Amino acid sequence: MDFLALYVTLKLALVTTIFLMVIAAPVAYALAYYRFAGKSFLEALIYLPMALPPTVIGFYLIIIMGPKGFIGKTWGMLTGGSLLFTFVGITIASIIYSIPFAVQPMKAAFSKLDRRLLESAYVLGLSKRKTFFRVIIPNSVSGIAAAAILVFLHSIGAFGVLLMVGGSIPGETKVASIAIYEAVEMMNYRAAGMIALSLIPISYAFLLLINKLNERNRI
Amino acid sequence: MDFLALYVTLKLALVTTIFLMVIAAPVAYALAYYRFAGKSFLEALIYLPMALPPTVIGFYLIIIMGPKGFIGKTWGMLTGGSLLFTFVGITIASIIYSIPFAVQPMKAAFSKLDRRLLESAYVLGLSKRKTFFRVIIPNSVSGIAAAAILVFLHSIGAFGVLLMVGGSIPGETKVASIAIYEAVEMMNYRAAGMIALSLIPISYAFLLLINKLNERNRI
Amino acid sequence: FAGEKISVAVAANFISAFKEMAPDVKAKTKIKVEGTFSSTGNLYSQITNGAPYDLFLSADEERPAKLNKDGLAETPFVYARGQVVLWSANKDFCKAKTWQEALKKKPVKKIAVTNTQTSPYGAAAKKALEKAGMWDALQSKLVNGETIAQTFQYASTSAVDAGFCAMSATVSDEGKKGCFYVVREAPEIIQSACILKRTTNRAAVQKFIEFLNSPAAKEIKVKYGYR
Amino acid sequence: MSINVSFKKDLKYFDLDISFSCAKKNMVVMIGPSGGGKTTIVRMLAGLEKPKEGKVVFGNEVWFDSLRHINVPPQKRRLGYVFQDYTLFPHLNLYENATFAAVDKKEVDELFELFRIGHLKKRKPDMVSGGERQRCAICQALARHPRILLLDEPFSALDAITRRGLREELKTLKGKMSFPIIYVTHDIAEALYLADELLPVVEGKIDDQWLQRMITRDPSTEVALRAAREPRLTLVY
Amino acid sequence: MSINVSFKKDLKYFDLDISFSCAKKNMVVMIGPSGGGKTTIVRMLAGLEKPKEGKVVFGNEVWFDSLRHINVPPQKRRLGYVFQDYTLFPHLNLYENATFAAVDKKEVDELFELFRIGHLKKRKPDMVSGGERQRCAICQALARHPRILLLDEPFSALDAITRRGLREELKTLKGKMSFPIIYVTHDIAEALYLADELLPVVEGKIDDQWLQRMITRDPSTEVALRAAREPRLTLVY
Ligand SMILES: Nc1ncnc2c1ncn2[C@@H]1O[C@H](COP(=O)(O)OP(=O)(O)OP(=O)(O)O)[C@@H](O)[C@H]1O
Ligand SMILES: Nc1ncnc2c1ncn2[C@@H]1O[C@H](COP(=O)(O)OP(=O)(O)OP(=O)(O)O)[C@@H](O)[C@H]1O
Ligand SMILES: [Mg+2]
Ligand SMILES: [Mg+2]
Repeated sequence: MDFLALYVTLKLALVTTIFLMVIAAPVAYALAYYRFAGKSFLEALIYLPMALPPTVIGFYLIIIMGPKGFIGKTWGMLTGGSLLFTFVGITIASIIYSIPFAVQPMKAAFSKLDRRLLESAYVLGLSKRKTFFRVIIPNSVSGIAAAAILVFLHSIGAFGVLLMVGGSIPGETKVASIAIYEAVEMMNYRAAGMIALSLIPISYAFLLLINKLNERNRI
Repeated sequence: MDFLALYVTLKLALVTTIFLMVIAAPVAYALAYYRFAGKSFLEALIYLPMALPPTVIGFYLIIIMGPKGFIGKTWGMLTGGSLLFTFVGITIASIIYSIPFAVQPMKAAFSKLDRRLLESAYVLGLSKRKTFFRVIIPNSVSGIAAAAILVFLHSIGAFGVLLMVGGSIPGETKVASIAIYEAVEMMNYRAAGMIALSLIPISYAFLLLINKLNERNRI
Repeated sequence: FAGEKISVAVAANFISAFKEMAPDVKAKTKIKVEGTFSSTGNLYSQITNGAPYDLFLSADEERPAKLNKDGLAETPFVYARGQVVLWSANKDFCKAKTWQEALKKKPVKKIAVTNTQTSPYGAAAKKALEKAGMWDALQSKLVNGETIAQTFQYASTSAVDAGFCAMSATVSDEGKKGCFYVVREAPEIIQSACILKRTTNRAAVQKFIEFLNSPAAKEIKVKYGYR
Repeated sequence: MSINVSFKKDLKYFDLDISFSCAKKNMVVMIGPSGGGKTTIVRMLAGLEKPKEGKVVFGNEVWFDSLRHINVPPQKRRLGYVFQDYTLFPHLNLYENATFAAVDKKEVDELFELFRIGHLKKRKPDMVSGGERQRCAICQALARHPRILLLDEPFSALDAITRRGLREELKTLKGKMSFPIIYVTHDIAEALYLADELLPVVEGKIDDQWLQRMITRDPSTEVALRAAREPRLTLVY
Repeated sequence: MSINVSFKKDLKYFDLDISFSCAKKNMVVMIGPSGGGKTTIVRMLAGLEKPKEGKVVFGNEVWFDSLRHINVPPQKRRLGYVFQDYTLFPHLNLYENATFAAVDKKEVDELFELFRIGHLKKRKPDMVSGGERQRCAICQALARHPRILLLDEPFSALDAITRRGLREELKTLKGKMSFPIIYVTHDIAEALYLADELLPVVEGKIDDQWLQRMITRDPSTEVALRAAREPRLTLVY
């Protein structure tokens, strides 16, 4: 059993989820409350990672994260290291890959909110930023929970993209889904089944946790 | 340019979205409103397709949809045909693969609904079933739109699963993402890029459509 | 025989060659040859679950042999031999005399190899590196591509400095932009094929196999880097 | 049909314990301090909340009986209920709201004229004033031909004149209908004008003294008593 | 600080056109038929809705001026506003709601006692009665030390006794505070008791005749006038 791969998987999924919650919230807010030129276009762009096959995303990510690509070059200048084939690299890839799952449910929750709550907050003197943190976020818990569940699970299942950007390096970028893939390719179906099975309790535990948090905040 | 593959992709994504909306709504309703033994477990099971790598899902789907598998056998008895490598087969695979994306946002929307609306409907004599169609559904439009967007785009990007269950039979099971895969395998990156690019307007058009519908029903 | 059709499961690395052969076969024998392309492992599981293919062109020897042993396929035969090369997008890389020397140069930081357990190309590359006594020393520089096409992608996008690719990659448009060494120390990759017993059109399949062994087919194979 | 009610329920700061009955064509008006349990009583009558103990009998139908474990769901009680916060369906316009469970759509047109919101039919609830919403909620409840009507402060958001007008309409309506009406209000004049029976609810119990104090303390109540042209006041407890 | 207001806005069935002013320590009470535009006026004052034309000057601050394109956002106006439907934040309990924007938390404790909801601090808004919610909303508005107070039917869900009590408290409070209060009510007695100036709003305009008719038509109003111990009524128009 490839425990190292399971550990990397879990770490990746958690880090991705936490980062994406922070990144996606303001984006979802802008999409839910503002009208601006090119908004639908921006939205389509954000959702694009879903519609493209992982191989395509992976291919473009290799290019931009590679030593000649924009992100890769910047990273190289800052740290002197390479981004591809590292844990940081697959984390960035996984974040980009899962953006739509974070943004879409949050946007739905935000835009469903009772306008009067916002008006009340404004009258009480709260700036838009404070209203966001003190009113919108706590009243959108179920949408945020939905986003967290989708992102976490999707990061666990992510495979094609990570395979390309990560290079399957044990302990660093070799996640469980890659281990499963390799087992299948080697016709070792029992091993594949075992790793797949071990993902179930992980996913299940996370799901229970989120549901508990969600219920406590249910309004 | 492989127009046939684009056509199959679009058809698959639409059929999947429509079927999944119908299947997922009652499931999301049960998850949002009822408490029953094993509920978290059922929920985890429903979300499982996200957490597993597509190859694993594809592998198990081949087994159960094959001539010796449960679904495959039943289908064979009913129609005399085989399910694998047919459009119906990849549709079933795509539905199973996208279930979580349909259920999760709908559940979030349903459970966010003002309880007083339901009480009002009950007092007005509406059965639970009628309340579902006449009150819950129309007041959860944005959540349903979120689900439709996620499912549609995810079906377009689906790849690993379809490759395994569908083979790549032109006009039947060869979708755009598989065409991209083949182009990449042949190291023909330009062709791959072209097909990927052509997916953007399709996704964009669908997104605009859903946003329009959503806005018209915005409450 | 007008309007006859056979279905062939083709390992992903052979797509280009296969696609060029199909129209020739059609012209000569009126048989329509339809290909389904995927990884060898994937095709294998499809076949064991009753996929309706007539012929399987594998990327290795192992899986056709296994199908034969399990009674699903006839005796396998070799239809192509591949060769490992060391390819780089950077033409300066090939200025050294041998591939071993090129790899030892300073600026080389990352080298792509295909998964040595799942891919015969990876296994062959490993053998060559072992023969050269470099396998252990290079461990920290190695990056695993999952398929031979992906290894080439790493190299062609300069994500790695060089990669152990298939000869067939060097003849593609992308491949011509770089340079390569033929890695003679790596054993030939033997790709074998087998007729699946479920076929209902054995005569047509036989005709296609005859073509596969003909000089015309040989020419195409060479063009795409096979022997 | 008349209704017989007896309820017990433990609330956090007091225990509710109340029983009363209302004959057909009659109106029981509940009045009492804020937080005294009026809304809770009405919700239990509607079947939206479950009493700890008690019994509700409507005609010869048993709606609730804690001993026999009977609890008819709200759908089957066929009652009209105007919520204190007059919930309308936000996705429907006022007319669609009122016809939502209507027996006869033509009646809704008449009701809308009666309640002076005919010109607002096409508006969504969030585009009209509080009083207009409230009147629509009453039309919605009446249009479904209820067998009993529960009104929880239905005119709280209305000005005195409109309120007086609608109060008259309600009285006329009551004459035409033949069902019991349970009415919650804070307006003592209104209570005295409309009530066949007055039910002062204080901390979950019927409290006659509270009502007496209320009447003697507030001089305008005396006038209200005079003003109510048919002062047929019966106190029940 | 005093406030000077003049507004024009096109509503669907009539055009709103109104101007009035309110000195510091004074209370302007708006009264009028349902749907007449009272809530709309208050919302425009709060900066939640934009008038078509007009001007709002508070002290020497210009809050709104259609000609000079000035429109100070609600956040900067520092006013206390109790909404007609008394919106509280559903994720917070009553105490957290009231201290949400409070200057001094200790004051909130006092306010809760004054408004008799001290025992409900820990409850979420959906676990208390309508009147209790309403009182909490008033505490919330007062606790932030507003420079002007807008109350849109703040006591509509309260019984007469509680209402009379709070009315007195409000009057005492008014004596202590030194800001203008704009008050919307449907209760003519309350209006007469509290108002320094009465503003009858009918179909978007000030309508004196409506008020006269109202007073002569309703006999209880006369008594209410008597009952209001300090009848300092000034009609403004
Ligand atoms: N959902 C609830 N859960 C628990 N307690 C509640 C709930 N709703 C109200 N209460 C409490 O029960 C008591 C009675 O409330 P109820 O709403 O019945 O009063 P009411 O007489 O209708 O008051 P009002 O005139 O203010 O509307 C109050 O003490 C209130 O705080
Ligand atoms: N959001 C809105 N959009 C358009 N029109 C509205 C909106 N809200 C209210 N109206 C209309 O504007 C007019 C004035 O409404 P407003 O809410 O100001 O009345 P009000 O005097 O407060 O009535 P009430 O006493 O019933 O609360 C009414 O005709 C109403 O239908
Ligand atoms: Mg109440
Ligand atoms: Mg109003």
